[in-house]
Amino acid sequence: MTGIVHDSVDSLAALIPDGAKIVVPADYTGIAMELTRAMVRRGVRDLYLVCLPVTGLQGDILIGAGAVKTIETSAVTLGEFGGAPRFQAAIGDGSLKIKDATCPAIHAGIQAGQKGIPYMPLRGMIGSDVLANRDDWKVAQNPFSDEEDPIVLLPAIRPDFALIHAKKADRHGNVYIGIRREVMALAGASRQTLVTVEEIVDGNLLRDDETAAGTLPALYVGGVAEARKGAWPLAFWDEYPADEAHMTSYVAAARSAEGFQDYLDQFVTGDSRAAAAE
Amino acid sequence: MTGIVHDSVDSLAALIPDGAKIVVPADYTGIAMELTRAMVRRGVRDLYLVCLPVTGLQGDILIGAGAVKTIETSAVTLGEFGGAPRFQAAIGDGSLKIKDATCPAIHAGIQAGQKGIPYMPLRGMIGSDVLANRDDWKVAQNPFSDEEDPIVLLPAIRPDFALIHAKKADRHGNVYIGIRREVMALAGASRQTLVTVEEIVDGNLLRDDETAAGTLPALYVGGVAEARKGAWPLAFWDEYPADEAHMTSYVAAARSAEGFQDYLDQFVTGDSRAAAAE
Amino acid sequence: MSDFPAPDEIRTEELLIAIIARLLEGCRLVSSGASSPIPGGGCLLARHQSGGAMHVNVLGSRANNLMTNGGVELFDWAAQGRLDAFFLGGGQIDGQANINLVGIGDYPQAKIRWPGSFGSAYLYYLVPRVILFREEHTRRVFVEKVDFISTPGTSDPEVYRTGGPYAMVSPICQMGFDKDRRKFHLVSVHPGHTVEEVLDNTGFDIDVPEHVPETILPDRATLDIIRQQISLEIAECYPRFAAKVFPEAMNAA
Amino acid sequence: MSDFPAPDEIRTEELLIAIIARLLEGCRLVSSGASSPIPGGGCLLARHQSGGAMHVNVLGSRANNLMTNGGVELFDWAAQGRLDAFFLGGGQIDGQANINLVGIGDYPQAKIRWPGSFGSAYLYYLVPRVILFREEHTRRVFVEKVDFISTPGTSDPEVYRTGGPYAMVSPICQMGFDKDRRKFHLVSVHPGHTVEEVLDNTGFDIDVPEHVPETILPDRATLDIIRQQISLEIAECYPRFAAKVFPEAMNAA
Repeated sequence: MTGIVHDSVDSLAALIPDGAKIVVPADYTGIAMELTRAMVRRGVRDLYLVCLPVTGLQGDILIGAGAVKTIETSAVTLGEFGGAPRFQAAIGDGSLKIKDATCPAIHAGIQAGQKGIPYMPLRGMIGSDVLANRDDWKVAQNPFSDEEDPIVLLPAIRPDFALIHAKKADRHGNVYIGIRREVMALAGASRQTLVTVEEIVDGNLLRDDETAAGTLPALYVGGVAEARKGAWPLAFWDEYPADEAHMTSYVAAARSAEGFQDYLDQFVTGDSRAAAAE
Repeated sequence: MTGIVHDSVDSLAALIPDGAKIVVPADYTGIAMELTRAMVRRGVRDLYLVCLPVTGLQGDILIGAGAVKTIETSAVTLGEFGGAPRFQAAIGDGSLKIKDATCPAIHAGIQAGQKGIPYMPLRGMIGSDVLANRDDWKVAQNPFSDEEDPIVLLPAIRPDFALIHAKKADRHGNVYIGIRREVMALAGASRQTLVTVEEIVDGNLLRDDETAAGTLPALYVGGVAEARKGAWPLAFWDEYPADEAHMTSYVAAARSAEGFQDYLDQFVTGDSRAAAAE
Repeated sequence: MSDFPAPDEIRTEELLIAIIARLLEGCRLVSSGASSPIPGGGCLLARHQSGGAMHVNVLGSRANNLMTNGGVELFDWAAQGRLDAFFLGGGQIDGQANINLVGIGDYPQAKIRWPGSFGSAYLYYLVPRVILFREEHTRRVFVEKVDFISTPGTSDPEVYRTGGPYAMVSPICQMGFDKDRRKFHLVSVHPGHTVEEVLDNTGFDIDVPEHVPETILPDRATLDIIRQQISLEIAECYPRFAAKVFPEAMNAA
Repeated sequence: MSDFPAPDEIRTEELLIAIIARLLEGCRLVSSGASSPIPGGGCLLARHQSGGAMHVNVLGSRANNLMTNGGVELFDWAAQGRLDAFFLGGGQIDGQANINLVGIGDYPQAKIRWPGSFGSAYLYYLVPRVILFREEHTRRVFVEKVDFISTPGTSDPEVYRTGGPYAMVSPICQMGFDKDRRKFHLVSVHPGHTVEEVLDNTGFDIDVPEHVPETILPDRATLDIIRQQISLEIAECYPRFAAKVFPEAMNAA
């Protein structure tokens, strides 16, 4: 009704300008892989990529495609499939600026964004090289303590876009996120949330008692598009498992820049993706 | 299996020592009224009562019964039934110490407790008499701003007990809270959560996909007891409405100390309660 | 051409709903507060008039609830800059738009103690269009100076403040507020009421323009929407209010 | 009297699960981390041995998930003082129990870049029993000094720290850590391994008591529980691991 439902994932990707600050969740939350491929197809550049709190294939592909200028994350890993090859290469040649963090620090920065406060204090980190390399973080005395009590202050993270994949959305733009509560923080902190879903459904998810509690209200959502198997080749909730053969072949291909380019040609800009996902 | 399920609400009330810091939610979350009456029966004293973010009949009865030394709240009201008579009387005669707050400040204090951080910054409040009367709150410069930018710092609230009424719990102590997400903050901030429920059920709420997302895990829970119509005479979720006739008679009775004592004799220490709730 | 009903065909509550809806025009997200049937009705009417583009949260409603993250979410919206409008009342409101929800007399042992400040000491700072709304327009409410500032109408420039008083709506008039001059001005007087009545019942000094227009009534199509549709939506949360104000619609439903 | 199996009847993974369960005794809430089948198994065994009194969260598990408030809840437990034990590994661990999960060489352009610090720079400060666990015991892992401190083993007294290294478990030995002396000490050597082997494969100086006991094996009853019950619980999250270590149980199931 308000143009919130897009006809294609590429149309959703077109909303993201070069230089945007985006935030993506960890794999268990639901990764918008088809949207990621659409972003590579459109050639997005200079992204500031925040990971809540880590990333995997999604970050590796964006980095390999040259879309990312800066990454803020607690880890980049393909999990049981090993290290993230394009990430490692980009770190090695200095082409990627990294802001190493620790998981709860990114959560706290995002929660500060969600609460509209300029920063949040957090325990830990003092004496680590993680803190030593973050000139955007501060250490200050806890004003409620009479004794010496330094604590880290983390500035709010307020991305332009949060990108997620979810199970379903209605035509109003309400999105079913189920138990993945971290999406509320992501969406609250971000100017708008772009969502791909397995299915667009009739009705209103907020008015159904069974779905309301697990629904991200449309007021946070900048656009939705249907993308069946939109998290492929990653696992998505209990809906489908990771495509292990594809992941293994990705890791092999992405070991070299050329292999990675072939991968993009085949599965991102080419038309093998749809067939492979079936 | 771990003795988490109590046989009676009075046994649950016995866990709360004099002088405890307790937190209770607003009426829409689910109020443990039968537990409140059991606390009055046991004669609990000197409570520090935190309300997230407001209270009504529950606070008024505890105050009238002389159980509360200090209240920290954003409001005390019986809603459509009018002002809270024992609260107003206790303010008037100076027998109750009040820490007036504003709703999001109590939420922020509780969230700071939940996050285990010593304080949380929050916008607003500067220039209000709410802030002027809180010597436990501070105002400090936002360290991330180059310009003058004062912001309020709210100390974490870490109650000994959170008290709630919920729909059901299993024998492991897992509690179904549905859409009432503020319970997670209450429980996280508090040392333990004491819960009355309409029903103790078989099985494990955390292992059932339909209930898991709306479940407070037992790890937060210090004790559970069954109390059918345990929120009476207040409304409870969509389960039952407020007992309007009873509320009206309460307001009339509680206008005087004597009338309030008669009310206690009849509905709290006496045995008219069970009959009235039917 | 719109068809307008005669003033005596319109109930005050209907007029107030229509005025509030007008004040919400262009908002993306609005919410009414607790125990607020008229602001709630105004929000619902505004959504209707927006063709559904406006997101409306009616506190206490099941059908019009947009909060799925607990009671704190409304406040988070405000600080995120997402909440465009909200409503505040007050036991006392003064000429600088300060609001008192706490009590009369010395704090804390007030002579008369009201419930408390609720979210006012926060939302007033962060919501761009705060609409002050009272159904009682008397010198008891509209005082020279409040006894307790639950939340101030204006702030010094160094205080972070993206919100504040946008309008004041009562059963007899509508006012605006100039935050630089820290002063209310009369915008319009509702049909059947006069400037003199406003001044007699307002305990603080306000700016009155040479010509004070009469408040524009809702046209007949709007009135029909209020009576036939908004009435039913209000009734979900506020059945007593709906039965009193919209007996025809409630009987028909 | 307990009946003990012979050392060669026990697989290393089974021994490590049993050691970890022993280290968790008396905890109220414990959690394993990502990609951690052995710590996860240790938690599940410890719960069994507690008679169900222990709350166990296995990250990535559906059946043993205690988190209903999103990915942040684990970290909130730690800061609340609720989480009694957790596990950390590291590409490098040094003699002061500093952990490096970031890489080898100069930061940020590491020669070898690992995934990153995950939650280590926080949980290590707040969880009383952090169990350091590595399946590789070599001088490549156990270095004199880490190239990057993802999280330090000890802190100065003014730093808020309720947690830290409690034990180190590897396939050849178990160590303890003295936070005042900032130094590891050998607790026991697993059957089939020697003190000399430990020293040869550890790149930092450790305290070695005059008599180093052999690690106590799980008794036969415990081993049966691991093989018949814990194996199946592990398999939910870690089917490949379970198939490799517990082929009999997996084939029977």
